[in-house]
Amino acid sequence: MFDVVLKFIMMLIVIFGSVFLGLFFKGIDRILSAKMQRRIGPPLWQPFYDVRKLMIKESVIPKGSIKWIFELFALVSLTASILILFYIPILGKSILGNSGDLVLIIYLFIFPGLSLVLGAFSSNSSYSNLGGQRLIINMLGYEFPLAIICLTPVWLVYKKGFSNIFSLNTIYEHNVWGLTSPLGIIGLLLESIVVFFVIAGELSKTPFDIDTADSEIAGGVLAEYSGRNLAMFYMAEAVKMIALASLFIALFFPWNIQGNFGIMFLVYLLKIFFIIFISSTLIKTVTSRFKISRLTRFYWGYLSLFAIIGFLFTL
Amino acid sequence: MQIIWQPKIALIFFLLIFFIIYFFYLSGEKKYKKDTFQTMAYFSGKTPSQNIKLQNIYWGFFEDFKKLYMFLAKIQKENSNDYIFLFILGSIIFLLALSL
Amino acid sequence: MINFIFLTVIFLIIIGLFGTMFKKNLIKLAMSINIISNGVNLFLISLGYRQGGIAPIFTNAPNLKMVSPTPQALILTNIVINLAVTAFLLSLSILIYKKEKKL
Amino acid sequence: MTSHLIILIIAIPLLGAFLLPLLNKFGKRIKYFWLATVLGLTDIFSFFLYLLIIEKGEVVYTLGAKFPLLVSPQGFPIRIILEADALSGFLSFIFLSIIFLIFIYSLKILSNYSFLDKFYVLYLLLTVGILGFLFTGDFFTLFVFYEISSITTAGLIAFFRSEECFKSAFHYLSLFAVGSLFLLFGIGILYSEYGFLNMGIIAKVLQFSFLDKVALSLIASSLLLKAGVFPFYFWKPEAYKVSPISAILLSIISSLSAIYILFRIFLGVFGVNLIFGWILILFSIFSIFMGIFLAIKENNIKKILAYLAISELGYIILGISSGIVMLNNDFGFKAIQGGLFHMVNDILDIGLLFLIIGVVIYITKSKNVLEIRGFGHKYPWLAGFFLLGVFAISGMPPLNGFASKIIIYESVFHLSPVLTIIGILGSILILAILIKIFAIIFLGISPEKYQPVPKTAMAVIFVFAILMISIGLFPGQFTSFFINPAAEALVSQQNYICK
Repeated sequence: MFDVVLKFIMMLIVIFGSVFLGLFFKGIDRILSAKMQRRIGPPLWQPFYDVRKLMIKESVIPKGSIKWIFELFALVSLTASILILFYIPILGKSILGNSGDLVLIIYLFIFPGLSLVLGAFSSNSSYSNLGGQRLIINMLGYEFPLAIICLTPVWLVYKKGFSNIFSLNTIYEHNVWGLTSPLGIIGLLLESIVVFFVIAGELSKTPFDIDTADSEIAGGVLAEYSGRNLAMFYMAEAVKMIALASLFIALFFPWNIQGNFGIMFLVYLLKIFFIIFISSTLIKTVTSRFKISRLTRFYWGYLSLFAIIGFLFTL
Repeated sequence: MQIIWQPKIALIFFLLIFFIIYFFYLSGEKKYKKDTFQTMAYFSGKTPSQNIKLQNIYWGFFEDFKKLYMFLAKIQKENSNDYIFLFILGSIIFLLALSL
Repeated sequence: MINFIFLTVIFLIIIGLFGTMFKKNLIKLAMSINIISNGVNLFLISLGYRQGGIAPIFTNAPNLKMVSPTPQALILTNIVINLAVTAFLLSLSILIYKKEKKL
Repeated sequence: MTSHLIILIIAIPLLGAFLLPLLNKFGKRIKYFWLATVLGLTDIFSFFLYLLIIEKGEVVYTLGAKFPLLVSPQGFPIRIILEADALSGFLSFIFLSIIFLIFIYSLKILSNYSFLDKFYVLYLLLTVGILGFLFTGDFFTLFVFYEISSITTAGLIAFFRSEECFKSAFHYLSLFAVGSLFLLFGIGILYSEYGFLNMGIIAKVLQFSFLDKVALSLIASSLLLKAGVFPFYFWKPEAYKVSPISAILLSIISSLSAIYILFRIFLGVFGVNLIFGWILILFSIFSIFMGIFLAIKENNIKKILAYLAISELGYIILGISSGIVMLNNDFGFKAIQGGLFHMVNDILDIGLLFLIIGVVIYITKSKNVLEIRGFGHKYPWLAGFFLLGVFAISGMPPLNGFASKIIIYESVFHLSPVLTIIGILGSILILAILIKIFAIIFLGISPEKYQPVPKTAMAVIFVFAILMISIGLFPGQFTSFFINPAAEALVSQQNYICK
């Protein structure tokens, strides 16, 4: 009985912790990108104010849209992104580690994007329809390099002959960098560069934000969302940032200094900050948006090319 | 410990999280002014017809594979001569591959 | 002598395949399918051939040498099936002709 | 009585098909009652057969012999023999119960068409064709059942009596006439070398000479044509475009039975050879991508689902053939399990989507369904089930598609990681296509007036959804009871060869 209660408390901690962390890092991200463009930027707690304000505002259901799809998928996107965190080993074993593995996580990452697309299509405005189509194209794009990157550590663990190679715990315990030849190290370096672009793509940050392109289709996917539904998507995107960063920490950057729990958590936060800074803040301010037709070519052409080369190096 | 995909645990946790968030979701504002101008979809320019054509929805995706689609459309015309030709071609390829 | 039969079989099948692949007319197509079927039947018949054997009817068979009966059983069913297929093809081409006025 | 189970399962639908026009004279009620008893009875018999096989192992039945279950003294029967082992028993039970459900579904959906008794005669004959594929013990009955199913499918394609249907029926029948003659030619070659027709004996005496390769390639290409996989998939979109919904579902099931007999011949008769396995893996990869590439461009709903059916078959063949290629380590067996499990999931997923599209066509009575229909407003249940089907096909976690795909991915990874990447990419592309269809049909505004959905159709869709969710949530129990004995039966070659 006791461990059920413990698990329940752990679950509560993870839920509210991930939302808090996500919004916190979103605030840092906005401040840093503002500083990089020589403007002051919003206060640190701006995302929390946004969420509170959204919760108070009216949540409008557009006239032609289907009410239950419109609202259900706002909730589903947040729950799916939080559920991912249950399967990722953050500081040791993951909470549900023994009942799910890497393929499950790749599929769980589709849920938030999918519910965004369904919400956009169901809100019956041509801007959100366009945004939804572009988001699907974006999802089709980044899935290919994502699959290659996630499967290289599995291949390395498989080559070393460990058992149940697909579970994230085994990958997390055996540091991926130690398993390969020097050529493999170069390959993994190449792959970690691709990692940052994939994270930027999955969070649809600037070079890949064809779906919420403010200048072209006025808010795109979330054009018709307001009030608490928009708050759900806002938080889902923040949690997804944390989940993605911690997934790639578990796969590619698992080093950690042995200290008590506090220090290890601090190092973990620093690593997340490092990844989010490069993948979303740096790339966002440096590059500009892709044309739609060039996007697939970039994903399936250059990004997956580098990923495959990296993978071949590790063979 | 062998990883076996247990869907029940995933579903239970999914529902638990869903209820906790739904509990938080209820604290948000529910009312909105029905059938007012507020619920009309946002259009900046001339308001087009309510439904836009979703047929060629993956325009961006096609652009890069235009040549491939042209080729595929060309070889697949719907008459039995082409069907039988493709069938014989396929079985010859199969035989050659098998006899390597 | 045997390979002479196999030559005709191959020849028949190639004509049939040529007919199906390049002839637009539906009736010609049905006919060429018939030709292929006859070619395959000829091939099956030639398998059961015995030197100087007689037709495999059991009444006067005990003293004389019979041709092996199994391929003949196969061909009977194949002819019936081919009849059904050609009949169906021709009735379909009639219906198509009724609607489209050209085959 | 239990000894005659196999032949009864094939004979009862045959009898039912021939008596149907007679009974049609007495009125519609009797016809439906007769059909329900025929299909229900065969379904129950197939379940008893499966139980019989589970406890007594393989069943060999020689037609026409005094003691059908005893193998004649020389050790091999001359007559036509039927064989049923755990795999074919399991598949026949699954297929028959789904055929029974489709029959109940099409009670109302097809009720406003004339010549319905002709439809159900072809329906029953196609079931006989499918069962024939599952239970044949020798090559020539395989050829006869191949012919039966291709003629009946051509008849079903031409059912709507429009000019377009006649043309596609003609194309279908001419193609499959040539296909069946190829099959007969291959069988002739095998007969010329070994003098036997039934598979059990040929498997014992077969040496793998060049002539055998020619025979294998002929037989395999005609069966792949029936299955509609990569090199021979071109006929499927046109055939599915015009045929009625229940006929499409039946031809999907007959494609699966063609895949079953292909692997039965490949493993049982020709034994494990790696070239054939690798060719099939290559074909499955191409059919996954070809199906998706052509589906993205298409605008006719039935054609899109036909292409998706092709890419789902690609997954099944990917699982089974890569399992065969690496049979020596234990992951090969897991891959075959994944492939067979995906066979069952695939019928349910694609079936559910076709059922809902059938209801949409029944309500809108329009040929091109892919205009903005706004069905989500007035038919929330249909929209919900369609979404369920979309998630299941693309393998979203809690549903049955994921349960079988994860087995395939993880066991295929040991062969080469490229296959897993292709699999994951394929399912996200399938998801993208189906989201587009869902958005077009169910979301958006349209002046669609409400028509009540037929009760029977809704009940069958509900049963499909329940089956999918329950298999998705309890994959362990389902595999252990059904799939494991079936996979062992496919793999173990010795008891297949005549004892």
